[in-house]
Amino acid sequence: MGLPFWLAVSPLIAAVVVLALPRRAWRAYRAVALAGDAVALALAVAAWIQFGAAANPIHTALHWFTLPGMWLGGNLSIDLTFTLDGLSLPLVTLAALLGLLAAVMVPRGQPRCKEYFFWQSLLVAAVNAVFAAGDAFTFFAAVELALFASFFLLYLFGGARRREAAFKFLIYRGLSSVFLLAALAGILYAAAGAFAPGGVQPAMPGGPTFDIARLAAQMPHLAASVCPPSVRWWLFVAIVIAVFIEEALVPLHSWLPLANEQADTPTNMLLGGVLTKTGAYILLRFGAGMLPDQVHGFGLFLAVMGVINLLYGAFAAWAQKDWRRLIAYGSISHMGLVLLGIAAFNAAGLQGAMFMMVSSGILTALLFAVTGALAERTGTFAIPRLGGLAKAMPNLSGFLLFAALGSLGLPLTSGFISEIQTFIGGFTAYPAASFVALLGVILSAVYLLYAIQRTTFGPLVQAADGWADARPREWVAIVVLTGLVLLIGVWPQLIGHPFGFTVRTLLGIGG
Amino acid sequence: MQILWTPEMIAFFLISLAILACAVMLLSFQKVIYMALAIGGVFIGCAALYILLGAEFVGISQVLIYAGAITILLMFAIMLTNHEAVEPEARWTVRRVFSALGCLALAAVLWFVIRSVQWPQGDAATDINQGHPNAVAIGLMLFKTYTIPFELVSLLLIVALVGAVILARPPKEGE
Amino acid sequence: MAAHAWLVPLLPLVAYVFLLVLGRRAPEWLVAGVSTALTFISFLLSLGVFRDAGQPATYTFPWLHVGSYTLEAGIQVTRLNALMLVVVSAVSTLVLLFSKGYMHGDERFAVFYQYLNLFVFSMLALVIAPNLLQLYIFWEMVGLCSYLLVGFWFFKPEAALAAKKSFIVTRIGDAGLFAGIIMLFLASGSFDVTTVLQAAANHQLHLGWISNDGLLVLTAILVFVGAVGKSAQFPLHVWLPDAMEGPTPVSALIHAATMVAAGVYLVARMYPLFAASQAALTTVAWIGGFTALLAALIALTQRDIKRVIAYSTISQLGYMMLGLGVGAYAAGVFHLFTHAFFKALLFLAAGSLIHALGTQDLFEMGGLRRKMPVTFWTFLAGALSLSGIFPFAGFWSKDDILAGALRHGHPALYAIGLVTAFCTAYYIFRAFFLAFAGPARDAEKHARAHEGGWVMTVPLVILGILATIAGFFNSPLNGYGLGKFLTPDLSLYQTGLGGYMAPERADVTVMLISVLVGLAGIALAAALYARPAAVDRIASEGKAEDIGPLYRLSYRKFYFDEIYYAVVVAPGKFIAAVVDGFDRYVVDGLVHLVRRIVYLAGLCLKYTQTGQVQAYGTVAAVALVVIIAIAMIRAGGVF
Amino acid sequence: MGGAGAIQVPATSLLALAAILFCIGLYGALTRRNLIIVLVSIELMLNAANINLVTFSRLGASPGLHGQVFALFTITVAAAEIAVGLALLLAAFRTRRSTHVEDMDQHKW
Repeated sequence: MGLPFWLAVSPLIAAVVVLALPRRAWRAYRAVALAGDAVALALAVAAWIQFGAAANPIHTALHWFTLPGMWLGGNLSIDLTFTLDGLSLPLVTLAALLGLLAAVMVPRGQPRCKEYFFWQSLLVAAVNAVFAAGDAFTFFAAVELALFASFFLLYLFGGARRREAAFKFLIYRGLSSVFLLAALAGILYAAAGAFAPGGVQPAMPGGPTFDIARLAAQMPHLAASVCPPSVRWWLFVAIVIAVFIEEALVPLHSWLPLANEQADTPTNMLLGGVLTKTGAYILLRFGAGMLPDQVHGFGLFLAVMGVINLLYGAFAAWAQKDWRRLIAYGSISHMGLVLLGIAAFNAAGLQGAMFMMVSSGILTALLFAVTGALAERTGTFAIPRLGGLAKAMPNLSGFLLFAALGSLGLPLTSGFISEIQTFIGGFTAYPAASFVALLGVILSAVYLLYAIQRTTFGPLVQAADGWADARPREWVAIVVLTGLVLLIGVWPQLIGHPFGFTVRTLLGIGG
Repeated sequence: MQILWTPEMIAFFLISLAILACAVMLLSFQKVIYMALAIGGVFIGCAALYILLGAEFVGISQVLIYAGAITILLMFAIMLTNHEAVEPEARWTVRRVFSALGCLALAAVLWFVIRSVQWPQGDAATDINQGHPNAVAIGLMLFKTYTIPFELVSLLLIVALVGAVILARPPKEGE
Repeated sequence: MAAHAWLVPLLPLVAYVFLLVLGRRAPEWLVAGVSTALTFISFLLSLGVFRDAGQPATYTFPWLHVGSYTLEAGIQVTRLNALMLVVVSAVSTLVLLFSKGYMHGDERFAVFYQYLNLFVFSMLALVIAPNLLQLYIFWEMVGLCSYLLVGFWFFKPEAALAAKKSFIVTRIGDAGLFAGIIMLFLASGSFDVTTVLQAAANHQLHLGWISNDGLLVLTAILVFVGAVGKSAQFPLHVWLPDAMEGPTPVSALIHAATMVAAGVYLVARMYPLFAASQAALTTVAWIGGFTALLAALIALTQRDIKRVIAYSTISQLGYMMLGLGVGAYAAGVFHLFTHAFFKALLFLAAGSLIHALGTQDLFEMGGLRRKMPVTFWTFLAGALSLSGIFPFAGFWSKDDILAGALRHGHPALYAIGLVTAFCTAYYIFRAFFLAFAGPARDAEKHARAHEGGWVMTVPLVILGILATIAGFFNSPLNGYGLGKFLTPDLSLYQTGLGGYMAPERADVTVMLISVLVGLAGIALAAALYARPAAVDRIASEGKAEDIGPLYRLSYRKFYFDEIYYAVVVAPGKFIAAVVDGFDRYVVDGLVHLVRRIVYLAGLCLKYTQTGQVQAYGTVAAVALVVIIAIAMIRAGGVF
Repeated sequence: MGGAGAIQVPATSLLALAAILFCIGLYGALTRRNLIIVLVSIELMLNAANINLVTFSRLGASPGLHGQVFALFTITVAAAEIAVGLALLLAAFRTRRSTHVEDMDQHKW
């Protein structure tokens, strides 16, 4: 069992160990959770080295059981497969990193500490597995695990309306799982030739498979006599619906602002940072990777929806009075650009969308970390009740400004490099939509700077007794994320290298 | 259909008439205790039918278990509970109408099914008892082919016995 | 020397990092000393680069691969770039020195210098960017520095609002530039400026969804939109006056001499693109001319000294655009060059006044001639230069533009320019007389007034000298040397750009007219504000009594802020509120409706759970019968 | 004995009898109030099934003793059922003083 396997499993082991620890071993819970997350991160870094310049996908498979060959020309092997390729490597690293930082950010006096670290480690294991999964079965299992781990984090440890938020979250994402399952199973059948108009036609050499790499190699090239376009059409519709919910895209987004508003800071970092990126990942993996013709066919729809999301998110963010809701809508706005990039379906657009996923993940987590730290001192996330914080906490305010600037796409931050690639792609394929999307670029400055001006500038509105500037654990999280934003902004080739391979694979240019 | 009025046929008609009459009485009596008596009639009628069909062992078992044990058990149960109980006047509630219609429809459906099938006539050549007396043949089959189900059924009876005792036992003080 | 041009922006970056490491509590002398010294070395290096500037020299390395294309980063030295390097580093050095005195005692002194150094780095890097992407990156970076410095006194609500406004308004322009750059990239296959301009000049830009000529005009206009935002041209001029909430050295460096001039620089840098599309060039000229006049009219009545100079900056930037737009390329760049010096001078002099008096209101000044002689004389030099009086720097460059407008057949723009020139002379001398002439209107402040230390006066004097003599770089006296110097930049591109070059000979009549108009403006200002008899009238104006509707129109800046609020901001907020309401009540309302329907269904269906086993049995039996019956009917042959 | 030779009674009549008996039993089980009668009605349905089993053992497509054996099993199971059923009835009667089906409704909404 290789590296990707342990990458997903080490936080899981940590979760189990936390459960096995005696009561009231407060320090031990955190230590174990941190250790599990740190091992995962270390493995992710090791994977980068192994991935190297040659871009070898790292692959491990663990056979579980076999469905005997009753149909579709062979046995169906149910495996736990983990593969790190160009697309999953940066995302899994981001997930592992945010998992570690979320554990760091858990406040000292966290109530019900044991349960907390158990669910959190479970969530980290699940999101790691989501991005490391090498077959559709493992992927779906990981998505479900992530769903219920985050549900419990939300349900047990959220704000006053946490139950409502948790159930809304659960029902929405449960619904998306239904469509996802339908799509994944459908792809399995379609690739194996079960939907051939003239009866079953075994199409996969070696029998049906869940393996993503094999499906992606096979699925786009199946003849219409094996997999009719109407089947592809329905599969893609199911994927799109699943993606819209997972990624919180208008009009299926309303779980995200509420969940973000009610969840605590570490959970928000994971929720906003990685969990909402699952949707775009699905669209890239199963949409663009297996049904490229449909992405083309739906291109205009996706582009228009992207622009709508971009503007809708930005306008809604402008009207928000709570930082967490604002960040949530901002992330919706970012995801609109991701959609535009994928819709463009060219090198720049796809790579831009991937960059945007990573960048938005980091920046959202950073914004949550900073606003969470501020709220811990001021006691509120409400923008109208804040003001002049730069005087009392210059460092945190500076980081807040930085995060906002990154989020609005200032050059030399990761946000910019994502934006420009997306727009290069967008202007090639959908110039009109891209022109409208420019309005979003302006609006992002409006809502973020408006909130910044109200929060950190101006006269101080509250008494600032005993407010310490950032504490060590906050420093760690904030500085690491800030550094990453700058690193990607200044040296984009870092993640552009692995992404580039996947982009070329998706577009079928070279190896 | 041409009906041949053989003695067997006449016996069958008489028996079925008795069974159905008892069954209808069962449902139309008001007092519970009479109903128990009517069911005894049904059981005995069925036993006669089995014997007519050449299943002597089953017929005898039916008399022993149903007409004997079960009917008496029912009597006891009635006596131990509310033995004065009368079934109240039947009111034609919606549910009752639906039940009646459903049962009638079921009978109709079953009738149509039964009628539409070409049933095989009894095959004169085969002897289902393989030359043995019926009881011997059944015994052989039970202990050869159906050994394990047979044992399982005995287990079931034990469990039912113990269970019935525990359930029916009055609770001790303080339990 | 060109190969070492990368050192020029690097030194301020070194200073920035050094100050960052030193922290907030570093001693003032060290902070200011290191910054000034390193920037001064940069200035010397730029002089070297300028001396050796010849054919464009480019040095790059790969930055990011996008598909099959590689983005590069690096530097490029052209003649225009070299000139800009000199201007920016020169003004920066002086402003950094001046700030030592002006910001003395501020608790975030070190932070101020950090920001300034970051700005100088970004501005220098912007100037020598070899490709449009890098140019855009630093274009945004200078915008960021401007935001930080305008909001430097963030605890003042006006400063916080002004910072936000400046960033957002310029961002509108930046979005245009962003689109323009991307379309140029897609059309030419490269971000590289030289490649793009060659393609544009040869009419080889091509995109699938637009005609080639349309593309030229569209991209040129989009690039110009960026310039409009940065250079505060109509209709995006509203941010610059508000940006005066920042410390005055910032206004001098960023909002007068360098950053706002970046828009003009951009148009000059991309000149072959504009030249290839006449419509775009005409747009540039008219926007410039209109802005020049509009801003001058607003400046006539302002009472805040920094706002007068700020509107003057907008107006002069309009002049530069006008010059570039009518085809007087060299004149436009030349005006940028001279303007950097005399406008920085005016701002620093104003800063000196503000520092001495603690007020920006002209009507609280007066009679400072004796108290602050250095400021008085240097301000005078700057004002004369701005008014275009022979032989000050502004005369040569402004005259060059006006002559260019006539020469290239734009008499209407020439007339606008003349009117603007008259207004310019009037408002700057109005400010001058209000500040220095007459009696002191605020005795207490007047008593406290004093000249700043050498760190403040030396930059003033140096800039004063430059504002006086800088015009000779491109005068008939040296055969329009600057124009000749810049010409090879454009000759690379094979279009009829020769006509945009320097004139062959001077037009004395035009010069005479300009000077006379300028003098007339000064005379009017003197008549209204310098005569002893005007004291009462000034007092009543100072109390804002009996001002006519035209005066009010000018004083309220033609109500642009109010109009924009009503037309852009308020609808934006309204849409935001509508979207938010839509989200809360319609989207979420639908979700809740679905929830309620399901809940209601449950509420109704629960009554079927009577607990009566026979009822369940009935339903099951009936359903079973129905199912069997259906199965029978489908099978057929039963009934 | 009667194991061999043709039987003159047509299968149709026997099956029809069983069907009618089953329907009567079902009707009783669905409508009678007294739990004992409900149990009795269920026995009626079991008997109807038994008639079928025995009939098919003689008149089915492949005659054999299997039907009779199954009838025996059914009788045994029915005996067990009635025993447990009546025990439950007694227990229920002790707590509720009633043997009416309508009163057993603690699973109402």
